[in-house]
Amino acid sequence: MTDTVERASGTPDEPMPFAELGMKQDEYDRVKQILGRRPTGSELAIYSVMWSEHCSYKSSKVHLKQFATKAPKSEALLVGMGENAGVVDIGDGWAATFKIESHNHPSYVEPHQGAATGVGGIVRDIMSMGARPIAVMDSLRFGAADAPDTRRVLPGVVEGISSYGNCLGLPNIGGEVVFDPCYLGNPLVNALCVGLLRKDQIKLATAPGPGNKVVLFGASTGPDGIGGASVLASATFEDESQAKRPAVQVGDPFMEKLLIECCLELYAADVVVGIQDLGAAGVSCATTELAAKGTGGMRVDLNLVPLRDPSLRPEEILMSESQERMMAVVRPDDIPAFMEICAKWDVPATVIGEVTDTGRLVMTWDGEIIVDIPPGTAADEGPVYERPYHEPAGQSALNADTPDRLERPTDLRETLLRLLGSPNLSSKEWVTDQYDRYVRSNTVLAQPADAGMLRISEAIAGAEPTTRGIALATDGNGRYAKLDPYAGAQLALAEAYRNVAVTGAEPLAVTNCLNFGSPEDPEVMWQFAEATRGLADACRTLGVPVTGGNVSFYNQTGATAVNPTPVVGVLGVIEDVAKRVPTGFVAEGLRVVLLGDTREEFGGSEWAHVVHRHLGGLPPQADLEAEQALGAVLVEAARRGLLEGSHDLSDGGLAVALAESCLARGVGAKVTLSGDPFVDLFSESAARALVVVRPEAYDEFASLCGRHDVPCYGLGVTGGTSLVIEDVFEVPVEELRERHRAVLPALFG
Amino acid sequence: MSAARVGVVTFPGTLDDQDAARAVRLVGAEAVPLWHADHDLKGVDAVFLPGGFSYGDYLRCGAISRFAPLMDELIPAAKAGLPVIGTCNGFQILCEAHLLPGALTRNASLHYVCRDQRLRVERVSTSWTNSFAEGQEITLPIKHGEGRYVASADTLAELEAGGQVILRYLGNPNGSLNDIAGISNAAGNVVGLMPHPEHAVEDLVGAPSTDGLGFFTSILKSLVNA
Amino acid sequence: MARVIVEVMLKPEILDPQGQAIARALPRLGFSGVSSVRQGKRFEVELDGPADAAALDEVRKMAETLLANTVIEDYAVRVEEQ
Amino acid sequence: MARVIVEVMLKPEILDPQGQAIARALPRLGFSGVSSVRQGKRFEVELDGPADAAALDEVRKMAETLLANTVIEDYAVRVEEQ
Ligand SMILES: Nc1ncnc2c1ncn2[C@@H]1O[C@H](COP(=O)(O)OP(=O)(O)O)[C@@H](O)[C@H]1O
Ligand SMILES: [Mg+2]
Repeated sequence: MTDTVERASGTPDEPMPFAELGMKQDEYDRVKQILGRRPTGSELAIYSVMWSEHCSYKSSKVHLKQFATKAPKSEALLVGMGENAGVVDIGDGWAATFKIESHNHPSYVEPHQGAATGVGGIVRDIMSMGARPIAVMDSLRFGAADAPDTRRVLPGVVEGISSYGNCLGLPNIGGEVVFDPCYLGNPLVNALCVGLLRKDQIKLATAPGPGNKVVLFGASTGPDGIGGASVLASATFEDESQAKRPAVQVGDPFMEKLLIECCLELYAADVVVGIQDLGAAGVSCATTELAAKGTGGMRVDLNLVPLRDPSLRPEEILMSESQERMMAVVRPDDIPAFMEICAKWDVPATVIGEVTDTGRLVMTWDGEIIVDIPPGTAADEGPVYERPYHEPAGQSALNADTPDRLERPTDLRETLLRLLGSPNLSSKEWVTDQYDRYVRSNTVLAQPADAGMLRISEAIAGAEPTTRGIALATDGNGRYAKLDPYAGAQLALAEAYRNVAVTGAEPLAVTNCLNFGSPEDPEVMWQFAEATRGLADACRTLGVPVTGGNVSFYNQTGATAVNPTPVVGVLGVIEDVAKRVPTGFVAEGLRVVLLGDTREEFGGSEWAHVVHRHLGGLPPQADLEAEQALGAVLVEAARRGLLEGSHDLSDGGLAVALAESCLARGVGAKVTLSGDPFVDLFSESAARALVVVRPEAYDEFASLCGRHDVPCYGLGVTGGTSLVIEDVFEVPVEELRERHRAVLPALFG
Repeated sequence: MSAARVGVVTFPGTLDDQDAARAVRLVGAEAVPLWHADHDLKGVDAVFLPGGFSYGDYLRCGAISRFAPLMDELIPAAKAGLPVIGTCNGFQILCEAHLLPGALTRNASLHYVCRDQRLRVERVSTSWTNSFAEGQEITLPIKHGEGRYVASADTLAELEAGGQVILRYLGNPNGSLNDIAGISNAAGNVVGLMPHPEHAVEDLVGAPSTDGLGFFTSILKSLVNA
Repeated sequence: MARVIVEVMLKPEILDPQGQAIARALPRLGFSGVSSVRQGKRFEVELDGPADAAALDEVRKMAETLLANTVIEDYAVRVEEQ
Repeated sequence: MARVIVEVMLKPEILDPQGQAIARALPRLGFSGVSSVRQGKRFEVELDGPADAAALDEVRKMAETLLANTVIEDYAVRVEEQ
């Protein structure tokens, strides 16, 4: 029997399985209070998903607010947080939209499909802003590289990202692969997508205009990811046992590719009033959010939703997370044109309802009303928690256990080779070779560059020519954040900012994916509060606003949370892509210059991790003023054509940066150190970069550095086939390459 | 004389069509978009079947695309001498359509592979390779999961004897028989290759090489001489 | 020497995009009368010895751990009638 | 309504890297006694009507032209015993 509004009004005391759906008693009571009666099964389905942590951000909201309240003034920000993705002005009438999102848990259950649908989801977010998706990135964290389960998870995740992203025709222009035992039972799979649009073409998730039609288009709706809804459909209202409901969603990248082209043609034809992608919470989310932001009302006939499995109940349709679906609001007169474009692309489309001005979201099933709610109460007025937090019990002991007690190496050559041959610092070609980085022919920089870069002049056919390009980098260091989440989040931002700047692009805006354990654990909540505070403060100092992002809680195995892992993505703009700075030592006879100061900073370092399995002390200092000055020098120098190549310093310090710079084109270098060689080579002080300049440009470059107070040290000169550290060691580039390359193939085949 | 008109085909799931069209324009020819569902070659002088995942590469790469209405026009035209090139998915479609012999199967490594690949041009007497020198070594990107060329022993022998192997891998990335990266039909007007010349035509973007330009200048040359 | 066949299909509730794409293409190719297509895998496993109960048990374990991804796939094992 | 099965396997002379990779992995996973594995495809084709001779003919044509690439693959068509 269907649980109608009428029936609900007549059976106020009927017990509802709200707890099974993850809802607390007081949350359920609030629903009753809003409705003035008990909710129907379908209404409960809607509220339970919309008020879930994932959709409502109920534990994180109070902290995320800082991104807005502390946001630096930025004229570039066209659409800020709260929409599907932020939009920034990148000049010449162009805008970019970008966002990073997690798909951690699904990727553990079924690595291939979990990661694939993660890419699919973030791409639809970008599409829903009115943009053409133009590239993806992936930021990945796994358990120890040699752990048996990593051998299951990593190849599947990479294959999933590869098969889905490649099939969409989106170049993969960067990312990260990090190993740490803390992620063994809970890998992190964060996918980023960036899209491009004309400034005046932004689309929003809104449903204005009573009488406008609501169109569901794309894949049909199946029983995907509705374990929870089955509780409702079977346990309570259905006696006969339901067919099995899978927890795993399977993606159809081909359908998504058709959706992309279809949407772009719909936008070009101007037949879309509002649009929303269907992600988590599917139809529930799309209808409540569209209605809430529009004229406030919508009527939907759920029987009209095209189903892959005809046995689905309305509660399940509402909660289904079937992929590759979009919902649009369309003027009645435009419906024929809309349908014709969908047909051209073989994309099924169905009118399932219309916009009203009643202030109510009303849904029917078999002619009876099963949902009648004020949509804003589900979409925007979810519960908000001020979760208690306190510093973890072991935090001060952890900080007191500094790397000072660790034995320093005597053989620095071997130390370098050991680091380069460790999974975290090894070549990621085994991964990136599986990603198409060339498709669409706009890729200016991709692996192994510090940031991915795209030209935008030709990203959209027929657009006005411009010399502009965008650069993107993602970074995050869970070890740093574990030692000090405030500084750790700032260091993640600083690294991404620096990675963008070393290519010559000016950092402009920030997206972030905050991967943490359970918010109900006060110690985790402290990490979260510290990290968001750190990130918001750093964004203000660096003058780059957060435009959007994603929070992923409950990343833990049993009671043990993963290292707090804020992953930060930075988008930058370069006025002339032809002036991009390539990575590393690009030619012989260039001066090798180190920018920034080196302190003795080994807390959370790659050296401590690889050689001593040690994590303690404090992370490197996050000196944001120095970071900003460094960025300014790099961007200005690139603009003036002073830089031939560059590379930022991060994990593994100067030694690893030198080695990677040699590996870029197989060009060696001879450098001289001035301080303690071990500290000079392996300390991980932030706000540093390596550049190579023509000898005749050195003076001009040095005076530019002087003007910005950026310390600048001539280390030596490029050339030869070895990396020579005078009076310390010498190692052939080929030997570096063998060590660097051999690691992942040996582990993963 | 008006510019040569090179048709660039788009199937559902085609990805490199814009890249191919850009490369065509770069050498001064006109790129004419051709739509899979039309029975219309729009009177073009030559046809480029670009790479991608037409129909998601579901079933087999190229298997569904070759039944497109446009292919009903293209197949007889190619047999009658129209210059046609297929790269990657386009090559797969040409094999499925039996315009070229053999088939492309899963890479021996079982992984998709995207990298800059060294190649040797083996035959220059085709519509699409006449700008190269025989034996010339070039770099083009490859990006495919199913690029391992296979054919029966007889077919292989015929290809080799007839000089129909136009491009060979130097360092075989996928297990292709005889290191074959590209072939032509006996007449030399239909060419298929796994590498992507359209991603190697500009210094700023794509592979670190502009060796792909040769394929586009070749077709212009053969159209002018035709 | 015996041959055992392992058939692996996506569970019925799991989306099969390949099968769907084929089914959608069929009418255009002039084939009617097909209501749906599902695509799966088929393995021919050649045994050194006979396909006795113990060997079949082994193959079943193999299917469970390696040939099928039981999160999304079902499998069936049968001896090929020679 | 009937279900017809189409089985598609690479011709024996064509290298099957997927099957080989599986066969190579088996000993490592503790499975012995398998001399070779070949991987192919299996299609379940649901017909609107019965699987009579005419319908089977259609499916065979479908297999020949679409489901299998006969340059490298063999196929077999059979009605599923319900
Ligand atoms: N998962 C991934 N996806 C795409 N690109 C990646 C991925 N992991 C690493 N890369 C790319 O490989 C290159 C080297 O990565 P990494 O060693 O992490 O760089 P760095 O040491 O400069 O941070 C970079 O260009 C990076 O963007
Ligand atoms: Mg870097």
